Amino acid sequence: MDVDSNWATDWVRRSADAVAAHRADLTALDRAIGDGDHGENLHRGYQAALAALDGLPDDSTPADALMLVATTLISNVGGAAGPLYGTAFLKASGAAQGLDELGPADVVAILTAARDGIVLRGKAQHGEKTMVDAWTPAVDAAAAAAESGSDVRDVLEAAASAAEQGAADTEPLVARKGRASYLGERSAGHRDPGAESSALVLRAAAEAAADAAERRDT
Amino acid sequence: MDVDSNWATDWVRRSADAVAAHRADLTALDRAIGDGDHGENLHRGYQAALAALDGLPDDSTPADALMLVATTLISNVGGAAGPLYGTAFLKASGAAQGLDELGPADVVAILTAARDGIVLRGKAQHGEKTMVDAWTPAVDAAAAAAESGSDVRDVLEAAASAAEQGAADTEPLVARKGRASYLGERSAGHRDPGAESSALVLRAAAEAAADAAERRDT
Amino acid sequence: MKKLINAPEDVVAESMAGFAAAHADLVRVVPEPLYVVRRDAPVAGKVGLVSGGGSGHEPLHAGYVGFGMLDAAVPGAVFTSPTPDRILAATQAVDGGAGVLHIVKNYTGDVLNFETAADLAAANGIEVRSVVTDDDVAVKDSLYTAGRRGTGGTVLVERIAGAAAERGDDLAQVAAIAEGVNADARSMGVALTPCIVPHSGEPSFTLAEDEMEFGIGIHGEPGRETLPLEPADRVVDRLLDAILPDLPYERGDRVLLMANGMGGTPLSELYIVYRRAAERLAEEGIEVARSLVGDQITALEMQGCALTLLRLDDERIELWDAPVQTASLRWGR
Amino acid sequence: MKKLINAPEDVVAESMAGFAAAHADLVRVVPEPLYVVRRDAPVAGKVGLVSGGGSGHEPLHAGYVGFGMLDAAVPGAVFTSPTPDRILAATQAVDGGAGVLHIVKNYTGDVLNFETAADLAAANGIEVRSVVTDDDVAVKDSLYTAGRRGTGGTVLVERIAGAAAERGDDLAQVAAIAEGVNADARSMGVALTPCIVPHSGEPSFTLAEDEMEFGIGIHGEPGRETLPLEPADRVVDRLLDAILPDLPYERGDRVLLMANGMGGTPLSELYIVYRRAAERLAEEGIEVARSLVGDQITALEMQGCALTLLRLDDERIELWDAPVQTASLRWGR
Ligand SMILES: Nc1ncnc2c1ncn2[C@@H]1O[C@H](COP(=O)(O)OP(=O)(O)O)[C@@H](O)[C@H]1O
Ligand SMILES: Nc1ncnc2c1ncn2[C@@H]1O[C@H](COP(=O)(O)OP(=O)(O)O)[C@@H](O)[C@H]1O
Ligand SMILES: [Mg+2]
Ligand SMILES: [Mg+2]
Ligand SMILES: [Mg+2]
Ligand SMILES: [Mg+2]
Repeated sequence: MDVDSNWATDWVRRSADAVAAHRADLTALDRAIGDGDHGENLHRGYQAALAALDGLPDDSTPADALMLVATTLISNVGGAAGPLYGTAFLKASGAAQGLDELGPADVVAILTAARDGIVLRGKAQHGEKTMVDAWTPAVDAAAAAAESGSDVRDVLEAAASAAEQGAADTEPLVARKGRASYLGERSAGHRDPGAESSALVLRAAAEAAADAAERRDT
Repeated sequence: MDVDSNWATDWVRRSADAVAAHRADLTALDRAIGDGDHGENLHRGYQAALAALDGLPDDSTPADALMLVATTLISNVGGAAGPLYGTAFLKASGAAQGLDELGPADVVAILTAARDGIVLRGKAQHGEKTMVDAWTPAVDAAAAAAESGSDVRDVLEAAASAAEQGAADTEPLVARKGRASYLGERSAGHRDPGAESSALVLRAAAEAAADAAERRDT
Repeated sequence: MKKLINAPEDVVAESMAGFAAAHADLVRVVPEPLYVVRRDAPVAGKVGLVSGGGSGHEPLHAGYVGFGMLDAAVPGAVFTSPTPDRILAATQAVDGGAGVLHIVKNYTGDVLNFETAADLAAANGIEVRSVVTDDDVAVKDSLYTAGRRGTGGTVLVERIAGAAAERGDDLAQVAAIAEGVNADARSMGVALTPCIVPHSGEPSFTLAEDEMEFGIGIHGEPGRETLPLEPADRVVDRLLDAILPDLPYERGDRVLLMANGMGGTPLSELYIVYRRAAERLAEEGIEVARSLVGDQITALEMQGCALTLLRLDDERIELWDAPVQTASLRWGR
Repeated sequence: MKKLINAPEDVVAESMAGFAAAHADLVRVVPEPLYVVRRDAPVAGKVGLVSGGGSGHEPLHAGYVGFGMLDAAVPGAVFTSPTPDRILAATQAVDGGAGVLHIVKNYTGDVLNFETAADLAAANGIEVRSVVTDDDVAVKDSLYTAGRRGTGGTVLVERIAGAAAERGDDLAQVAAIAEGVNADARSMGVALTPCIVPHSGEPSFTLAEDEMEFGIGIHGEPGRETLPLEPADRVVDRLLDAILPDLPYERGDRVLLMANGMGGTPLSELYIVYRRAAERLAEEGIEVARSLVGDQITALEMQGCALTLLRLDDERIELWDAPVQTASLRWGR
């Protein structure tokens, strides 16, 4: 089974819910090694995205939905996360251009484009304790799953699990990008807030796909 | 037995010691209903007075010593207490003018002049929760003792005890003068710092007289 | 107690030494007896303005020494009025032959020490007039108290009387203008946290996380009452409810609105306070013709704010707008 | 959390509304998308200067909008860089045909959002140059970090580049002057207490009564290390030990010395800090030719201070002294 623009909008809604539910946790992570606003920033952005979804025409494509998320996050999140998430969805939208249904390879392309967008903007490599550390394992796991013949649901499930693991793996790392890098060695021992929020967002993508699959099965 | 200028200088030294020993207590009292500086203010003044004593010529009279205390307190204490204590000693010095030895009536005159000086400057009546509430009972008790034939030592002992009682009696009062008056009813339940320091200073006077008597007796 | 100080007893002297070094173009600081005078004092033929009081209220008063405002400031120990010898020395240093105005905040200590200094100055042949500021409406009934305290209105008196002296008014005129400003100014303050006097090391009062101290002065004294902490707009309305009926300020009045920080409150919060105050005055039909937002008269690191209103007329506006050049208030030159 | 605010989400908008009301003679505040411009913007033929960043650092940046300094300031949420749409709108509002300089503090968020805005402005036909300030020596090795942070030096860049724009320099010249000031400025800060972001409600770090956080930034981030609290003079020496060798500042140099408060520290303590810093520079044979003491770039109600040094030459002194008229820095008019 493939996914369509319903999946894309459901992804946004579930992301908004997950960020709202973990707003305080994300901010607490950011307080430890940053400036204590990550949960608030992302929450503000996703609430705006939720509101913007109402204006999305019924015949929109997944690319349209992703573009709307991109521009809404860019002009509502601010901070480092705003342009990074914004660029991620901008590039993801580009990768989805012209498609109404997205298969496993399309989803991998979307995730890859998103990750590449983050790297393009933020210049962080894997292992520098940023959101890239969630996205890169997610992209790799998604690609492997697609390669081995999984469907979209399992591809996104693999991506979400890998992102969660990637976020957890940031804990011992010393940050080299973003605000946490100012702490040097003192940044070790804390999870990166952007990696954690990325895992939430990718889990939301997997859940949206699982739900779409179930709805289609019944 | 009468007292002389040794008593006057010993009074200053003992006052300085007593204020130093109770500096923090006086400040704590002032923190409760004032601005938390009374102990510090008086300590600064009495330390300066101690230093000034070194420059006092050997042939000085009690009036000279009291005048030195007055000017030193005026130019070192500041706040409300500085001019009030300063005027007290200025007037006390005036009352001692021309005397080398002070008898019971002289001591009463000195205490009365001091109290009147405080009232002249501060315009506080008895019962308004100020240092006057220590000085007025002290003056009354000293006058009664002198009247009944007590010697200087007992006159000052009576003054000191009455001042201590007067300071304690300020506790339930509502302040109507000085900084504590801003608190209105909330000033009740706390002892007035200036009354407390006045009791210390008058106790020092009594101890100086007792010591002079003992030295003379042996 | 967390402070950027060395020994508590050196706080005032070292702070003034730093002030002298930073503002050598504006002032001279005489260390013994300690006072601050404008660089070109005495200004011949000009009425000299001297103010002073306990330290801990910075920028008041040293920050207002300079062209168009004070000629000298006399700092005492923290929260302790200065002694008469210092006040006398400052008075002598600024006497340009036209007499000296003492601007004294109404606290027993300030009043008594300035009184003594004025007597001594008179004995030295200097004509001195005194204006005692008492703009704080938190102190209710002066029959049963030492009278209202001098707070934010003092800054406005110093500025407007300073401008009058600068334009050449004589002592009686400058004193009358100062009296008039004091008479038409009212203030009220609130604290969210206490402050700590350096040599004491203990907070001046205690407040729970959800409490504020309402009707405070500037010496960390406890205030009129302890109330539950409320949103800023409500706090501002409470302050204005106390201030407005007191003069009263009425529909059609023009005023200067000052939102003063107590030392530890961010400027952004003062603008939130100012916003509601201006909005409320508009609702009341009172025109805010001039304003001042920031830390002017503080209580060390206390968090909180005070509002001051001054009724304006054309002359006061002209004097307010006239050039002033001090460390903390400067325009027109 | 004790703050004079209403709802946390309204802090920035209400504070800016108050700022607009208090300084209507100097600025206009556009509420949506939120930015502040000088009253007479755009000034035809003058290079426009735009800065911005997270709120919570007041008076930076809005307090520096006006003649001789910034043409616009773009406030983000508290400690959060503003979004590109706001920056773009401000850039368009100040473009007087001579191009616009973006002054950006080096934080990933600020850099990325300003970059996007500059791209959008260029697409709209506005010539934009950017200078990224990074004067904070607390961040050690930029190979392993996001690079040094922009802190106090930013204020000096805004003032001196602002004066250059006002005298008619073209965009390349103004940008070069701004780059030069940034290159010759170094800062270092220390905190005695954390600050609390309104929507978070929790202190940004914890410190014992006898500890200080050394090498802090301006966002309540923990600093380089936690050290035992020391007397002010020792703290100042530590700050200068980090700053002086970094450029290095050398015997015979003329400098501007800025003692900046972090928001919750009394002005009197800043002068104590300034005093030792000036004394130490004299010991090192470095001449303090200009100075600035007070809260310029803050972290809400944080207690602490930062020192900034800028190497001066005749041109920079001339530009520094030129007239400036903003809410928080004003002289010469
Ligand atoms: N250069 C970068 N590349 C990728 N991610 C980054 C980079 N810099 C910061 N981040 C991510 O941004 C997160 C912080 O976002 P946020 O707190 O919203 O912004 P800010 O740091 O401006 O306050 C970090 O946890 C990190 O994952
Ligand atoms: N008008 C007055 N008459 C007599 N004593 C007064 C008067 N005002 C204040 N005092 C005394 O001064 C004391 C406070 O002194 P101090 O704390 O040194 O000065 P300040 O109030 O200026 O800080 C009060 O406790 C009170 O006893
Ligand atoms: Mg953050
Ligand atoms: Mg006191
Ligand atoms: Mg006092
Ligand atoms: Mg941030």
